[in-house]
Amino acid sequence: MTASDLVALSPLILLSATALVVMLSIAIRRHHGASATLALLGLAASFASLRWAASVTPRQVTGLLLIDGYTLFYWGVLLALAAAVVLLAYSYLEHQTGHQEEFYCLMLLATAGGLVLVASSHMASLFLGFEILSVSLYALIAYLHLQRLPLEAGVKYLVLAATSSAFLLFGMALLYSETGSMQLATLARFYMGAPNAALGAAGWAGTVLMLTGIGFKLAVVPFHLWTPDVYQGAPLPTTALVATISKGSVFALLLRWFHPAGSLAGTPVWWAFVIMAAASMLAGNLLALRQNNVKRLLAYSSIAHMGYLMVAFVAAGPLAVQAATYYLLAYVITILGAFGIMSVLCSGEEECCELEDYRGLFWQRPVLAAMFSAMLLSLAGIPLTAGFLGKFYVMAAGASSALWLLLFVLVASSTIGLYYYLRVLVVLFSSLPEDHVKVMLPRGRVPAGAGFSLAVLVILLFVFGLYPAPLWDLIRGISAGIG
Amino acid sequence: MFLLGLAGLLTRRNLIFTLMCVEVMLNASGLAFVAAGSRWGQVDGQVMFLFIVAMAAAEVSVGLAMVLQFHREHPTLDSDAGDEMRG
Amino acid sequence: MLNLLWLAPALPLTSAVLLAIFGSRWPRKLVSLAGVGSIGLAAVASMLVAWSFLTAPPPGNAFVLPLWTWMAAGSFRPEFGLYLDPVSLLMLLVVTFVGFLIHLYSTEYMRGDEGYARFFAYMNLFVASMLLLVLGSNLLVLYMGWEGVGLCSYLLIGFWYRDAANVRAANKAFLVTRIGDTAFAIGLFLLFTQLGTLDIQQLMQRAQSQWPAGSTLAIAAAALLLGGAVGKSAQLPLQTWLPDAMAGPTPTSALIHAATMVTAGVYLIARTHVLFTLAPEVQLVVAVIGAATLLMAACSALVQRDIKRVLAYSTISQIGYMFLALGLGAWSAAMFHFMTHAFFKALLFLAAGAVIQSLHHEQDMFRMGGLRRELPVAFWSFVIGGSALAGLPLLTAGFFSKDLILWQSWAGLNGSIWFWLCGMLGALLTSLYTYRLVFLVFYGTAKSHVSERPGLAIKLPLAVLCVLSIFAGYLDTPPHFGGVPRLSNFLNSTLPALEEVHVGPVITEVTTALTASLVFLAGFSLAYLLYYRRRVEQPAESALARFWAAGWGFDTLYSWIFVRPFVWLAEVNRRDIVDSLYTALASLTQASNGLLQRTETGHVRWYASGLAIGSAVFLGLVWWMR
Amino acid sequence: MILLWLIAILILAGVLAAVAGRFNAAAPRVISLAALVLDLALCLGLWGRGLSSASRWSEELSWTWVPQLGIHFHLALDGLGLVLILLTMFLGIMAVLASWNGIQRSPGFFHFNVMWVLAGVTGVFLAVDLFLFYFFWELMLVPMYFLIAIWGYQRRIYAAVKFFLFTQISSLLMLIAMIVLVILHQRTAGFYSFDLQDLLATPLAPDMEMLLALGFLAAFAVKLPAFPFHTWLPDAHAEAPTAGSVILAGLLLKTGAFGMLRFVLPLFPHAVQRLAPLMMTLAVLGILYGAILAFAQNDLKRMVAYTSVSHMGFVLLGIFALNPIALQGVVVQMVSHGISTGALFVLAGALNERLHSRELRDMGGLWETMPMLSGVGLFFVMASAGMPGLGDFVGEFMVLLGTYQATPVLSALAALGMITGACYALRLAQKTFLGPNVHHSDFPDARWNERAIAVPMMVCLLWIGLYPQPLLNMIRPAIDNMPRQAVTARR
Repeated sequence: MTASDLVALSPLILLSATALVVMLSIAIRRHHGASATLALLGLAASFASLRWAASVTPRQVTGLLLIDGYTLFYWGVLLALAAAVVLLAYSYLEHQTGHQEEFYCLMLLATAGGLVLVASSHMASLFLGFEILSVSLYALIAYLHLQRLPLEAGVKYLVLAATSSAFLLFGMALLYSETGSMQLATLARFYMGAPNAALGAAGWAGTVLMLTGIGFKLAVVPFHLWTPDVYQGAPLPTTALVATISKGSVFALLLRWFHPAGSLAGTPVWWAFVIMAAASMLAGNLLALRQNNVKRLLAYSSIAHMGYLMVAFVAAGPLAVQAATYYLLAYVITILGAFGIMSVLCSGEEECCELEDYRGLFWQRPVLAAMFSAMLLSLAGIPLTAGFLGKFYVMAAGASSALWLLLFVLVASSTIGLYYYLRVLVVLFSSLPEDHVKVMLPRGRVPAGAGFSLAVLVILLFVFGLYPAPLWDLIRGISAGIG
Repeated sequence: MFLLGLAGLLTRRNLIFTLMCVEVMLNASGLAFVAAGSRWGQVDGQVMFLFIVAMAAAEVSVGLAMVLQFHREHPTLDSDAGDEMRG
Repeated sequence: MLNLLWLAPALPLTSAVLLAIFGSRWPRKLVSLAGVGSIGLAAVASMLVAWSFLTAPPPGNAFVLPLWTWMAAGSFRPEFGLYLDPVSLLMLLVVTFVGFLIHLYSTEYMRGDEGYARFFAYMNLFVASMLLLVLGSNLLVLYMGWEGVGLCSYLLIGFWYRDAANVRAANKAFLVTRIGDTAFAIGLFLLFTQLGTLDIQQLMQRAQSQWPAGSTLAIAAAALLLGGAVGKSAQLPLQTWLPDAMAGPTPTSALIHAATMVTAGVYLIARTHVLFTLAPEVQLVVAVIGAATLLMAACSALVQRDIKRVLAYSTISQIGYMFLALGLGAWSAAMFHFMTHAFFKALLFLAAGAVIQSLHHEQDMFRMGGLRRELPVAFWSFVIGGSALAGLPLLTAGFFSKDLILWQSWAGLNGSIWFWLCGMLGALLTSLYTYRLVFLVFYGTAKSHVSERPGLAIKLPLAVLCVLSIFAGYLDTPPHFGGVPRLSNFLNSTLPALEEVHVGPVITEVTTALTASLVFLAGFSLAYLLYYRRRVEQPAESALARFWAAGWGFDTLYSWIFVRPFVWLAEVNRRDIVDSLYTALASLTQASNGLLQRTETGHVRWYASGLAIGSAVFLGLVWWMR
Repeated sequence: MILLWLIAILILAGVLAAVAGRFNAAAPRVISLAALVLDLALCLGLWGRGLSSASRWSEELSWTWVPQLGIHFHLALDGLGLVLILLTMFLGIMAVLASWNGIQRSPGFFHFNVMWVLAGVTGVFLAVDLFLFYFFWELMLVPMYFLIAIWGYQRRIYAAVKFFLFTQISSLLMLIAMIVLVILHQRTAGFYSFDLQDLLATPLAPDMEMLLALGFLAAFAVKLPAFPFHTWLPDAHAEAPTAGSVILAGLLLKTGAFGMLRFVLPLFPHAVQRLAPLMMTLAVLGILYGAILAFAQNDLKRMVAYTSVSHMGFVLLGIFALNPIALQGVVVQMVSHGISTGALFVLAGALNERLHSRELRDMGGLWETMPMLSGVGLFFVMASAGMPGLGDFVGEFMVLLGTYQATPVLSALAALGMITGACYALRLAQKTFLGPNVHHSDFPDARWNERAIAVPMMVCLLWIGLYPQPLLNMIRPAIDNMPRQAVTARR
C-alpha cells in the first residue's frame, strides 16, 4: 500500500471518514442541519479529490480494487447523486418526526459501499461493497420505523437481500472452486474463452447464481418481485437511493466484468441476459400499466428501464458500453429528479403517492409540474430530454449487434410504457373539480437546497438531451478499456 | 445445505425461522468457499468465510431489530402478515 | 371581334361572384340589373362574335383563344383556352340567348323570393360554367364546366333548401351525374395516357391517326365518355335524377334541365364524334340507348300528374331522340334538334311556370283546367310549344328537326327500320302526352282560382320563344321539300354529313314526313278523344300506369342495388371495424397487466421463491444449452 | 441562418407567450400571430427570391451536433420544403385566428403548445439529417398531445393518448430503421453519418432495403394515415380543439407524406418499386373506406376527419404511382387538402361554439340564419368533394392521371372515390346548412375572425384551382431530384 494507492483511494477514504464524522457529531449533539451540511461537505471533498485521484490512475490498489477512469467516472456520478439525495432528504426529513441525523450517516455508508462495488476487482471486495450497501439500505428503508409500510418494506428487503447475497456467495464459491481465482479479471478471461480456460458445469452454475444476486439488486425479471413493495414502503429519499446509487453501482460492476468484448455472446449466460432483458421490458411496463400509486409505478418502470439497459449490455462492441453508460446516467438523473419532485411535494407526515393526489398539479404548481412532466417524458424517451438520447444509443447498440428481437420488444414495450407515463401526465394537467381543495400539496415554497438540486437535474436532463457531444466524449474516454 | 436453507425459507412463515434459514444459506456458501479454498490450497476461501460470518452477524442484528419492531406492529411473526403492499 | 369571346363566360362569372358576395346587401333592382344585364351583355358579345365568325370565317372555320396554361407538369400541360367552331357557336348562341330570356323571366317569377340575389348568383354561375363547357378548347376545361354546371344544378334544385325533399332531389341529381362524371374522368385519364394530350382537336387528330377503327382503346374511351354523357343528359340507365330535379324553381328547370345543361351530353358526343366513329359498337349503343330512352320516357310522361314532371320526361325522351341521331351518325340532326328543343322546351317550361305561379304553386294537372281564357298567353305558348314538341307538320320547328332524325334513322349507314319504328312510336306518344297536357290544363272546367296574371317580364320571353319555336325550323329544311339545309351545311365543317344509303322507292324522306304527320295526327286525335271529349278526370290507376309513372321502377331498383347496400355498409361500420383490432390489442395488454399484477402478492416467501425459481430456470437453461 | 430563424422565432414566441400569458390573457395570441406573420413574411421573402437553380438546396445550414455519430444540425430548403412551410405558417395563422376567443383556460400555455407544434412541423420540413428529422418529428407530438388532452372535447384524453401511442410505436420503428441504415452506411463508408446526402449512396441488399423501407413507411403510414392505421385520426381530430384539428389535418398529416417524398423514395428506390402495388392497394382501400365511414358519421368533426383519411389515400396513391405527374399532384393535394379541410374544421369549431354540439342531428337549416357561414361552408365542402376550379381537384386529378399511367385499374377504382366523396360532401351539406331549421337555431353569422380566415383560404383554393403553376414550379425541381430508379417518367 503506497502513498499513491492512498491518493487513488482518497475519495473513498474521505467519504468513509465523513460517515464517521457525522456519526460522531450526532453523538456530540443532534442537529439536523449540521449533519446534512457535514455530509454535503464530505461528499464535496470526496468529489474534489477525484481530480487528485485521477492523477495517479489507472492503478490496481492491492488485489481488491481497480481505480481507473471508469471507476472515477462512476464514483463522480455516485457522489453527485448522493449529494443530490442529501439535499432532497433534508427537506423531506424536516417534516418527519423522530431522529433525522442518522439518515446521512447511513446514506454515506451506502454510497461508500457503492464506490467499493464500482472499484472492486475481486470477489471479496465485490462482496464487501455489496453488503455495505445492503446493510445500510436495510436501515434506510426501515428508517421511519414507526410507520408500518417502511417497516414492512425493510423486513422484506432484508430477507430477500440476504437471500440474494447467499446466492451471490454460493455462486462465487462455485466459481472459485472451478477457476481457483477470485480475481474478476481471471473470471472474465474464462468467459472470453482464453486458451486452457473453459468453464465447467459448476462454473456456469456459479455464474447463474451470481447473476441471481446481481439481478436482484438490479431488479430485473424474474428477480424483480420485491421492487414495488420496497419502493413504496421506503421513504422517498431512500427510494431514490435504491433506484440510483444501488442500481448504478451494481450495473457499473456488471458492465465492467461481464461485458468484455461481447465475449458472452451465444453462451447460455448471454441468453439468460437476453431473456432477462426482454422479460424485464415487457413485464415492467405491463405491470405499471394500471398502477395508481406513483411510487409503485416508478418501481415497475424501473424494472423496464433495467431491461432497456440490458439490451445495451447484451450488445457487443464499444458502442454498447457507451450506450449503457449513457443510458444509466440519463436514467439516474431522471428518476432522481422524479423522486425528488415527489419528495418536495410530499412534505407532510404522510407521503402522497396516489395518482389522484397529483390531479391538476399543473394549475397549482406549474413549475414543479412542468419539471415532473419533463422527467416523465425523459423516462418515456421523448426528444429534448436525456432519456431520448439514452434510448437512441441503446437502440443503436442493439442494432449494431443485430438484436432484432430485443429491439422489437423494446419498441413494443416502450409504447406500452408511454401509456402509463401519459396517464400520469394527463392527471398532472387535468382540470380540478371545483370542490376539490388540495390539502396534500400546500402552496409552500420549495426549500432552497432541494430546489437547487432539482434545477440542476432538470438542466442536466436537457443539456444531455440536446448537446450530448462532450459527455459522449468523456464516456468514450473512460470506457476505452472495456468492451 | 444451501438448498435446505432455501427450502426452509420458502416454507416457513415465521420470520425468525426465515432469518435462520438465510443464515443457513450463508453458512452453506461459507462452507463452499472453504472447500474451494482447500481444493486450490489457498487461504482465500477461509478469509471469505470470515467475511461472511461477520456480515451475517451484522445482518442478523439489523434483522432481529426489525423483526422485533414488526412484532410490535403486527401481533404475529407470520411473514405473510406483511402484505399491505401488493398489486 | 372574335377576341371578345372570353367576355361571354367572364361577364356572368363576374356577376355571379359579385352577387354572391354583395347580393344580400344590394337593392333588388341592382341585383336584377347585374343578373340579367350580365347575361344580356354576354348574349350581345356572342352575337358580335357570331357575326364576325359568319362574315369572316377564320381559317379552318375554327378559332382558338388561348388564355393561360392551367397547369404544367411534365408532358401534362392543359391549356385554359376557348375554342369556337360552328358547333360551339351554335351552342354559345342558344345558351346566351335562351339564358337571357329565362333570366328576364326570372326577374318576375322570383320577385317575391328572399333568396333573390342568391338565385341570380347561381344562375349566372351556371351560364358561365355552361359557356366554359361549350367553349373549352381542352377536355379538362370542358370537364370543369361540366362539373360547374352540375354544381349549379345541385344548388338550384335545392334552392328552396327548407324543404328536405328538395335537398334530397338535389343530392340525387348531383350524385347520379357524378357517377357519369367519374366515367368521364377515367376517360380523360385514358385519353391522356394513350394520346398524350387533352386538347380536343389534337386529341381527335391523334385518335384518328393512331387508333384503327374498332380498336379496344377507342371503344374504351368512347364508352367512358358515353358514361359521362349519359349521366348528364339523363339517359338510360342514369335518367332517374331528372324528374326529381323539377324540385327547383321553374326557370331553373327551363334553363338547366331542359334547354342547356342536359344536352351537354349530346354536345360532348358531337364534340368527340371522331372517337365514336372509331368505335362503331359504342356508337350503336348510343343509338340503342337513345331509342330505349325515348320510348321509356315517353311512356312515363303519359301518366304523370305533375305538369313539370311531364315536361321532364318529355325532355328525357327528346334527348333520347338526339342520342338516337348521334348513334346513327346524324350529328348535325342531333344539334338541330338540340336547338329547336332548347327553344320549345324552354317555352313550355316557362309557360308552365306562368301557370304554376298563377295557381299558387299548384302543379297537379288534374286540379287545373279551363285556363284557356284566364291565361291566354300561357295557353298560346303551350299550344305553340306543344305543337313544336309534338311535331305539327310544316308549321313548327320541332317537326323539321324530328323529321330529320326520323329520316336519317333509317336512311343512315347504321340506320334500320327498327330505329325508325321506335322513333315513330315515340312521336305518337309525344303527340299524345303533349295534347293530354294541353287539354287537361286549359280545357274543361276551372278547378283552381287564378290569383295573378303574368306581367311583361314573363310575357316577353314567352313571345320571343314562341316565335323561335315556329321559325327556327326553317333554318334547316329538307331538300326534298325544296328547302335548304343551312344549319347542317354550316355545321358540316365540324360534323361530317350523314351518308344516306338506305334510300329506296318506298324509303324516301317524303314517306317519312308523311308518316310522321299521320302519327302526329293520331296522337292528337287520341288525346282529343280521351281528354277533351271523354274528359278523363282521374289519372290512370292500372299497374302498368303506376309502373310507368314511377319511371319504370328504376328508383326502386337502384335503391335496392346501390343505395341500401351502401347505407347499410356505412351504418354497420360506423364504429370502424378496424379500430376494434387495436382495441383488442389494448385489451390484451390490459389483461396481461391483470395477470402479472397477481404475481405481486406482497408475500415475502413468494418473492424469495421468485429468486429461487428464476435461478432454477436459468440453471436449467444453462444445462440444456450446454 | 434564415432557416434557423424560422424555427427559432416560433420557439421563442412560444416561450414568450407562455410567460406573457401569466400576466395578460390577450397577449399570447397577439404574440403568436405576430410571430407567425413574421415567419410567413420570411417565407414569402424566400419564395420571392426564387429557387436556386445551381444547387440542390436553395438555403442550407449545417452545424456539427454529435460528431461521434455524425449527427448534424442540418437544415436545408428546397421547393418542396418551401411550399410546405408556407402552408405551415399560413395554417398557423388560421389556427391562431380560429382560437382567438375560444380559449379561456391558460391561453399562454395553449399558444406555447401551438407555437411549438408549428416549430416541430417546420423543423420536419427543413431537416435533412435523419436524426434531426426524428428529433423534430417527435417534438411536434408532445405539444399536440397537450393541445388535445387539455383543450379538447369530452373524450380528449382517450384521443390524445391514442394519437400519441400510434405515432410513437411507429416512429420507434422508423428510428430503428434509421439507425440500421446509418450502421450499414458506416460499415461500407467507414464513418457514421445521419446526413441524407451521405446515406443516399449506401448500397443495400434488396431484402434489407425492403425492411428499412418498411420501417420508415411504418411511421409515415401511421402519420398520413394510411388504411388500416388510420383509427387514431378520427378520435384525435374530433376531440382536438379547433386549432389542434387545423394543425393536425393541415400539417401533421402532411409530414407523413413529406417523409415519404423526402426520405423513402430517394433512400429506397428499389424497395419502393416492389412495394408500390401493395401501397397503392392500401391507398385505394383507404380512399373508399374513409369515404364510406365519413358518410356514416353523425359527428361533424369525425366526418371531416374521415374525409381526411380518404383524401390522404389519394396522396398515398400518388406517391406510389411513382411518376412526376402524380408526385406533383400529391403536393398540390397536400396543400389544398390542408386548406380545405382546415377550413372545414374551423367551420365545425365555429358551429360548435354556437350550438355547443358537433352532432349533425342538432344542425340543419343553418342557412336560414347564417347564410354567410353556410355559403362559405358549402364552398369548402365542394372543394373537398373535388370541384374543378378549386385546389383539391387539381391535386386529385393529377394524382389519378399519374396513377392511371402506372396502373389503370387502381386509378379507376380510386376514381370511385369521387363518387363516394360526393356522397359524404352532400350529406354534410344536407345535414348542416340545408333542410328545415327544425331546431329554430338563431345564431350570429360569421364573426370578423371567421371572415378573416375564410377569405384567404377561399382565395388560395381558387388560386390553386385555377392557376397552380407557381406551386408546380416550386415543386418541380424537388421531384426531378428523385432518383431515376424510383420515379419513372413515361414518355
